Amino acid sequence: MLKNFVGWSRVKSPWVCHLNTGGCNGCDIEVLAALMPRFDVERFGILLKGTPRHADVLVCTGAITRQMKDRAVRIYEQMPEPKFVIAVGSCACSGGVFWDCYNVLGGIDKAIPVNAYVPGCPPRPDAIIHGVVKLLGALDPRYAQLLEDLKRKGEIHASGE
Amino acid sequence: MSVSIPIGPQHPALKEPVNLTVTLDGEKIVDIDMRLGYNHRGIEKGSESRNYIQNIYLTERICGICNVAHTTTFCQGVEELLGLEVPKRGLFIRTLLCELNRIHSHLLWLGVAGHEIGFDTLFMYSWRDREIVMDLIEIVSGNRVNIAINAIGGVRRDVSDDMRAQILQGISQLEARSQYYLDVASTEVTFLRRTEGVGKLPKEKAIELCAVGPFARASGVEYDVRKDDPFAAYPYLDFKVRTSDRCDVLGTAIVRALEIVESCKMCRQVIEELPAGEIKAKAPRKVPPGEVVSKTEAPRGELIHYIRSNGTDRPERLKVRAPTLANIPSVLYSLRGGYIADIPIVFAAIDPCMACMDRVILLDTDHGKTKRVMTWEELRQHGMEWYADRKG
Amino acid sequence: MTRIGSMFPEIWKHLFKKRATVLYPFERLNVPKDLRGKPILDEQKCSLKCKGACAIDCPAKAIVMEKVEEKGSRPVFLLDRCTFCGQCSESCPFGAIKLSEEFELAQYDRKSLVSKQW
Amino acid sequence: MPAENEIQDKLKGAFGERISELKTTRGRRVFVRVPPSLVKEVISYLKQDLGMTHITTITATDVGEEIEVLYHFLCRGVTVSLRTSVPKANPAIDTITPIIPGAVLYEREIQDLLGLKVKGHPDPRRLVLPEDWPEGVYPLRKEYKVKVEEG
Repeated sequence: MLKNFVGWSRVKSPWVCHLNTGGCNGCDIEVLAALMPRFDVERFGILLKGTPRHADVLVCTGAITRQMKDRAVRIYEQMPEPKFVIAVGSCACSGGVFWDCYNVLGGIDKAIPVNAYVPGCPPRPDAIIHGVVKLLGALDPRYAQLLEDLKRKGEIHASGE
Repeated sequence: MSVSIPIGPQHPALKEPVNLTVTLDGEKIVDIDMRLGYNHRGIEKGSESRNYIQNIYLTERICGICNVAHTTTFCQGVEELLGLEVPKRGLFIRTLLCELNRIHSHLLWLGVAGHEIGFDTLFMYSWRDREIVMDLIEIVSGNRVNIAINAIGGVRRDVSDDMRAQILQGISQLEARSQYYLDVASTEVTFLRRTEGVGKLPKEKAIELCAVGPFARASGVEYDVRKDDPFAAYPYLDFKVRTSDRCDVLGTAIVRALEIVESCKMCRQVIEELPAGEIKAKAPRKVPPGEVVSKTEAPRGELIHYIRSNGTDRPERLKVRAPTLANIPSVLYSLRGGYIADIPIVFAAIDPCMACMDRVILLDTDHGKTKRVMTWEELRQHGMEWYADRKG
Repeated sequence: MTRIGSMFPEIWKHLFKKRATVLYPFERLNVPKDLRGKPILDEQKCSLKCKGACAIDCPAKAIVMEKVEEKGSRPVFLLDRCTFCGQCSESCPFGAIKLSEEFELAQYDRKSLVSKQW
Repeated sequence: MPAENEIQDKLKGAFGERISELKTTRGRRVFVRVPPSLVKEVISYLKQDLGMTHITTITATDVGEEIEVLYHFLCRGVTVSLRTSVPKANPAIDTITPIIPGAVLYEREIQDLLGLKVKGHPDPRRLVLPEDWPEGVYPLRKEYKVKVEEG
């Protein structure tokens, strides 16, 4: 019984830690804008935490630079176990425009395993929220159900497939 | 006994990776050492393997907040190399977006400054009002943050009439809000107590260390590229360069709030005097050999692009010096002697944009005492040994 | 002159104002007309002859040209690299690429971010 | 363009034929070429007589067998670009930090990215390249080729 309670609480209030691994901070201000009154992800119980030790989800922005690689791995190791990583922005997904720069290694998945990719340069705050809800959908069928019927109603035309 | 504390690349107050190693004597900061390079992506080398059209989008992504300043500088430089005459309407639209970007960047700074001294009400309210200018930017350019509107020879999108009405309506709302924030920034006790007399930078020190932008204007240095070296449509606009002689963080807050009001007026002038006509001149792909120094005023200060072309469609050399890089020696000067609690707000005073600045180190006037800074591995090693013999 | 709580009247006024939050998945934010979203390829207009004018100009190398039974090659968009800048729609001589208003493209893995529309 | 001509005449008057390629490409821009030995003297002259206080940046470019260094100054609203070139065999220039303290960062950068030894620099540590970057490899040199593994 305690197990699914803990699982439930983890899905209902995923605490987020933001990590910029060398990007142009366009996506950082969009992640912050998602926390602001207009989009307000706190409705999903998402809080921005300063330290990775309190976070369930690591929101990564920016392409991995050579200098930042082992720091990112270090921060990833500091997170408690059921941890997820969302790569926000084209740079985080694949290195984006800096694909051939000498100090850039590529997307976040070059350093740490990534669970969800949110393309966009920068993705709109509601695209980031869509990514978070989609990630929660992988954990909790009700969120997946929520996305399904919203798409059927044509609210979200998230094709992408 | 001085203790050296590393403030790591990942820190709640700093949205971007920078590593500050602070040498403390009790609460007072004795010395500060900044190690950057976390954001160094090697853009200048990357720009040599791209043609001019692709370089517009590469320079735009140097910094997410002041990106229209980078593309304006780059396109202006290439147009000068080509000897291309940009139609007046294109210049006016380019200036409109520069000013809208300045409003959005200063409102963003006001919120982050409030957040860093714990004044979250200001953070929430100023960012909610920032959404007004974000919607205006999105209507005109199609993307909230990365305004890809500059092209070589002019502007890619036109401003239609209903956009002009929406912009005027949004600007009047913004003007009222910025007047309100100016009043809050200058009278609210919670804001004053944390920013008055903090991070002192006297005028001659600012001139000697070549500070630029609102941070220098807060110490009375009257230098604004829009006035001294007008570009785009700034010769046709009348505006005042706002300075204050408070020489501290509160000065930067007031200068930035005044600049928002000034930018709103400028946007109104641009919209009313928008000339008809073409928005873009045809530009060849190959650029004749030559070199150019192109300067503009980014929200954080003077931004310079040095472009050298060799006749092919790829630049020979692109040198970018972002405003934050010029402000670092002065912010490190003003940090010394302060308290550790003031580091985030004094550091935020120059509105640091690490993404712009991806190359910097401090002016380390080390008065002869050897302080040893431990790297991560040594620190971890030291920690393990220390615990081992404590348990042992 | 300094006053304490100069933001309280503002907060008090906002108690009775309409809330500023848009409840995103349930309410939709109005998307402006020409938002730069996912690139859409119009097959009739794409003439397969131009040997990738869009791929050459793409700043992020996000367009891969794929052979179409040796009649020529057509672009495939790699959405994880794409920066949605719209340069491909401008440099395509036949106007075959248009940016749609679709921006919710989150996926679990990068393979399903390859958008091959033919 | 009174300011540019005035600056040009003053420089011509003070240094005569030791400086060359004195030209104005457009309003508020002056380019001048100076031999490396004369750099400090011209800069202090600019500072005392022409009221130059602000250095915008230092650009270094690899032009085949020489590295060209451009100092961009700002005096009376005019951007004066001082050009010197240093042989690639032993690229070394002396620092101008005593004259302009704000230039220390830009010298560190050209030292790091192009391997231009700056003599007498107060703090010659590595600037922006990561710690595990091999010694002696300078990315902005023409012979440095970026190897891209398909990601």
